[in-house]
Amino acid sequence: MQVTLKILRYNPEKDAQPHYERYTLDAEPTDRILDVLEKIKAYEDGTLTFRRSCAHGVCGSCAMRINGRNRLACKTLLQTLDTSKEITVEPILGLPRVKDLIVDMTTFFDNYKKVMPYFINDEPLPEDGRERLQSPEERERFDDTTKCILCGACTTACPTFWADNSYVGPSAIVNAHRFIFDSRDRAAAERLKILAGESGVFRCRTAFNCTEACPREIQITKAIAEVKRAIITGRLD
Amino acid sequence: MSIKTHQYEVLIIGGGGAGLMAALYASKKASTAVISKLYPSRSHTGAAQGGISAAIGNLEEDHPDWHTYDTVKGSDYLGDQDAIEFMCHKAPELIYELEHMGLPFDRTKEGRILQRPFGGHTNNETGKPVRRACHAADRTGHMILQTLYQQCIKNNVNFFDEFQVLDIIMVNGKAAGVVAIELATGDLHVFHAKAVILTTGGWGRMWEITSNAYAYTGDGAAMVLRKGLPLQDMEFFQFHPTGIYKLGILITEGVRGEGGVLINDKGERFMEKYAPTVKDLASRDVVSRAMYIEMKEGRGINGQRYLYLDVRPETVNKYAALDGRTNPDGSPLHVTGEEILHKLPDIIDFCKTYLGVDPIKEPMPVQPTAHYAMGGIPTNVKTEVLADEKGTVVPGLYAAGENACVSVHGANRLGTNSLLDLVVFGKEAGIHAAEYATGAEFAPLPDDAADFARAQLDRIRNSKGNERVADIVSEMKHTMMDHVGVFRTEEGMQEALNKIRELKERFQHIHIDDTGSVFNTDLITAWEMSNLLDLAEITTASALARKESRGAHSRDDYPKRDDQNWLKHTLAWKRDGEIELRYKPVVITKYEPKERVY
Amino acid sequence: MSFKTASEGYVKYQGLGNWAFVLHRLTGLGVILFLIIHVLDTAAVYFKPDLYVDAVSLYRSPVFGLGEILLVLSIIYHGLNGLRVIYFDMINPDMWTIEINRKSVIWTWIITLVLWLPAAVVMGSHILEHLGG
Amino acid sequence: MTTKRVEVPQGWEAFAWKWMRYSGVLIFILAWIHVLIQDILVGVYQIDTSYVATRWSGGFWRVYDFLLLFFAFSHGMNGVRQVLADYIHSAGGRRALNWILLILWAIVVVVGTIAIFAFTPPAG
Ligand SMILES: Cc1cc2nc3c(=O)[nH]c(=O)nc-3n(C[C@H](O)[C@H](O)[C@H](O)COP(=O)(O)OP(=O)(O)OC[C@H]3O[C@@H](n4cnc5c(N)ncnc54)[C@H](O)[C@@H]3O)c2cc1C
Ligand code: HEM
Ligand code: SF4
Ligand code: F3S
Ligand code: FES
Repeated sequence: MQVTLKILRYNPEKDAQPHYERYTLDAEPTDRILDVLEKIKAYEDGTLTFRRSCAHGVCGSCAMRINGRNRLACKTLLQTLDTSKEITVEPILGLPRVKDLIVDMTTFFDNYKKVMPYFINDEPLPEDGRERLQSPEERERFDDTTKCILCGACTTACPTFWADNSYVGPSAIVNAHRFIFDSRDRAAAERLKILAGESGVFRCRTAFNCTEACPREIQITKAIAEVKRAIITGRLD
Repeated sequence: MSIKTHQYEVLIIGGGGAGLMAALYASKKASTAVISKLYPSRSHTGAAQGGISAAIGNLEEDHPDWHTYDTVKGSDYLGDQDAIEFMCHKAPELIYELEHMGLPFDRTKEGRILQRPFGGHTNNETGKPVRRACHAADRTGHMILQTLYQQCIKNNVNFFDEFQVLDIIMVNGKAAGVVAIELATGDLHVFHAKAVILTTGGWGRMWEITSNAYAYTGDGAAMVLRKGLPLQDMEFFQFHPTGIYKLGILITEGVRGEGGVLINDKGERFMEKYAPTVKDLASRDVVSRAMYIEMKEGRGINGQRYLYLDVRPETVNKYAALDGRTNPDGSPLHVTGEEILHKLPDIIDFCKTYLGVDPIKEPMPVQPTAHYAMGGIPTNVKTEVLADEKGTVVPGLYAAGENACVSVHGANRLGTNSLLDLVVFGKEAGIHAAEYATGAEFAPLPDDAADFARAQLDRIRNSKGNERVADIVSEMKHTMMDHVGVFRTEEGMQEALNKIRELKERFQHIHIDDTGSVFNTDLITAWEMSNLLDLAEITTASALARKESRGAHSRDDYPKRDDQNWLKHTLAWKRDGEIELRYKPVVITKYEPKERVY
Repeated sequence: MSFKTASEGYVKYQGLGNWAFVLHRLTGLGVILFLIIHVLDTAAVYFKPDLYVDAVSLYRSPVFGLGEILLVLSIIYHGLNGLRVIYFDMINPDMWTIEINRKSVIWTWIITLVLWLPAAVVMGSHILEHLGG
Repeated sequence: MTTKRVEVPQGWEAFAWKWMRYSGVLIFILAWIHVLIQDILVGVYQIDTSYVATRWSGGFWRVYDFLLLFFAFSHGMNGVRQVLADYIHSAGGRRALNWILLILWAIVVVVGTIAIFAFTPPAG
């Protein structure tokens, strides 16, 4: 079968403005968008530039806008799209363009670092040197938000973030959630204080683009709502 | 192209599990930077699914000594027993350390770390599978990678993300730094250091069907080879039994750990024939070979080159009853679709996404997939890189993780032992490199430090032939798959070696489209492919020379293990265009080699 | 990043939630703009009665009549969507699933239209009655 | 599972968030009734000074209109603040914005309130 990809190209060393280029080639319905991009790069135009590594949706490299929504190129099969029409492929929105489908992720990671995304518990370890105990229910409480691969699809789908990069964004909140609701962690109050601030959870307008974009199917808007609630009520259940 | 310089006492190349673990420890003592071609969280450690082993015995009796024996046996007696014993005895401590860093392991009712059975891990008294793999659902590697990255952020480790290292700087036989290209700008950077730790991961992209990431191009091993240093046991590359048909995406052994079974076209659970005691949980080389035989004898599904992996609850329960499998409390094992979904969410998601198959309702089509490099940069237990068969240390150069060969995996790695290898030896590397660096001086850098790296890139950039890199690569992958895969023969490997050499020659006449500086992935990919070609040549030459079958190296023409002649490690050099092979003995402490039955 | 980036997303990004949000924002802004004018003109009843009479006659022009119909649409939609968001966000976060979000957005639009159409008919007929004097 | 509790200082944003929601529910009732009567049932063509005079002849509608004015306006102005904060990023710009909106808010509320309570139907 034949597909046509309409790709937003931009080479800072040559182009003043981004522009679309079209590529038509043979493909299988089970091919991923990533396979098609690889084929274009290998056989049609080696200058096409994008990030990828794992090719099966676990490394978070290949988030891009496919037909107007953020997805992972390696998790989007042609058969799930309407291939009778052109397929539009654009870089994720809201971060500075670097080249073609690559954007500068610095702000994204800086925002992530703002929410103390690491385990904190300075209390003495169990005397036998073994694990801290945690019941399966307590473990389950934050399971969903441990799945994040930092792909950025959510944050760059968020209308608040498009307008204002200082909003920490859904991804950072997901990663804060993962620790706030971990029964072993002791720094929930500090994280909540950061998230109650000017760049925190209350910038979320519940647009829900984040949840729809998440390739790991994390219930992001729900997690954000839980964080809001924890701030309002001070309860961590 | 401008050159920028930086100075750190310890440099860590690679931000995967091994690199980050090293960074956590090195940065406690010495100024440290991690240089990684990917954002650390994108490293391939994040793809590891099933678990990390340690004999902590949370569900049943287990001992580090059993773990040691299983690993030795799994390695087909090629693993160095001192290193294996060290790793298996360190394992519990490292698991607890990860837990204390916040790693969200799954839990038992008592709140302890939950464990599952995995291939080759047994109760040494009964020979039955033992629950030794600690896990976080089926994303254990992801959780390890995230946890270590988080701790590095907490400890303010310096990162150079999306900097690709192209060359190691050696001064008077000592490591003195590296040269890297900043992908975003194309600038070359010279990093001056006292100690360099290589943790760049594997090279499974050499084969057509692989579970490995695009980034798995063996950069570290290839750089070491180019410095005139040897690589060890390169002929041993693991094919994992269960990759998704055609795509190679891994279906963790944890599926079989949870009771899944392999089925042929006749609906038989064929592993009973090949490994009567542990059946589907035999070690990987054994299962992959069994699958190849089934397929060769026409019992692939519909005669095709794949088999079924069946984890539907009815199948699991049927065979669990036949095998007399029990829960930890002794009651018969009985699972529901929901429990399977809960334990293997990602696997189920992969199957639905890529195959349109729901594993709870249908069996999954699988075939062996290139997975893990047992060989690599030779090191001792302190992770110091070795320059020869006598064990001479290269001062200041360390290696850990998949790109290193300690050797704890010998001829075949047991599932879950790699993640363990990463954290155990990553930590050792961090400690020893920092210790070395605090006692050493910065060697003065030569003026031409960056020249070799620059020349490599210029050669590719200015090459004006008409060969396409993609064509060469695809021929390499097919050749390696056909002739240096699960089964090997003299003629096949000879043909492969000739082919690889031809491809290397053709590689001199490539051309690339992108001549720019910013994020020139065209250029970088070509450089990476030259690494794969170098390693493919070494792999094939090492394999061709080894005239026996052992672990993952399985020859039709020499079907038996030959301890008399081949109980030894291969070391391969590339000198003046010629491959030189030498051998060194295996360290044997407690366990005398014997025949391997599962 | 900027208003420019944001507006590209508001318009082009494919997602029901996205459009529910954009409409909520536009309607909220529309209503507040009207409200400022409305408070000031009504206050004129007290401060400057002549002005109030002028204002009212201005409102009676058909253009303002249509504007008023849109105003009612805005208040209905903004109010309903606001209640939806309040319920999900404050009271029952479990409702934030893809499925429920999609359905609830569509229902919000349907109910908005169902409530607005009769109102528009009534208001439209008022305009027609008074056309031409 | 025991419920853990933490003390979180309730910042201004948390307050504003709650305010938007509580006031939203209140205005939902007040504004819809208002709109139903004024714009749909009565219609602008019936509305003139004398209509206002009858409406404000008793205390009930005066209080009603005051509440609507106060809540809707506070809700809306905070909404505008939130919207503009998305596009104005400098600390100074945001401070200026807040002041301007606060003053505008005060003027409109004061003017409106005076009108509602001080209005006496014109003689005759
Ligand atoms: C699908 C899959 C499932 C697996 N499941 C399991 C399991 O269940 N249990 C188990 O024990 N093992 C498992 N393994 C094996 C194990 O995950 C890997 O062997 C291990 O993660 C390798 O870790 P590493 O730290 O050596 O390398 P990686 O985590 O891959 O890190 C390599 C790093 O090096 C960097 N790098 C590479 N080249 C360069 C360069 N030139 N310059 C700069 N940086 C560079 C990369 O950016 C990356 O950060 C699995 C492997 C795969 C592929
Ligand atoms: C009818 C009942 C109303 C309800 C239930 C309601 C509800 C809400 C809610 C919940 C929000 C917050 C959205 C968020 O933070 O995600 C909001 C925002 C807003 N409201 Fe209302 N509101 C109502 C009436 C009004 C009125 C009468 C006005 C105008 C005066 C108004 C103007 C605004 C504005 C400007 C915003 C900001 C929009 C944005 O951030 O994009 N609302 N409303
Ligand atoms: S929450 Fe989901 S979309 Fe967002 S960064 Fe994590 S994995 Fe990606
Ligand atoms: S898209 Fe943005 S507005 Fe909230 S619900 Fe998601 S963070
Ligand atoms: S390539 Fe790893 S997520 Fe797509």
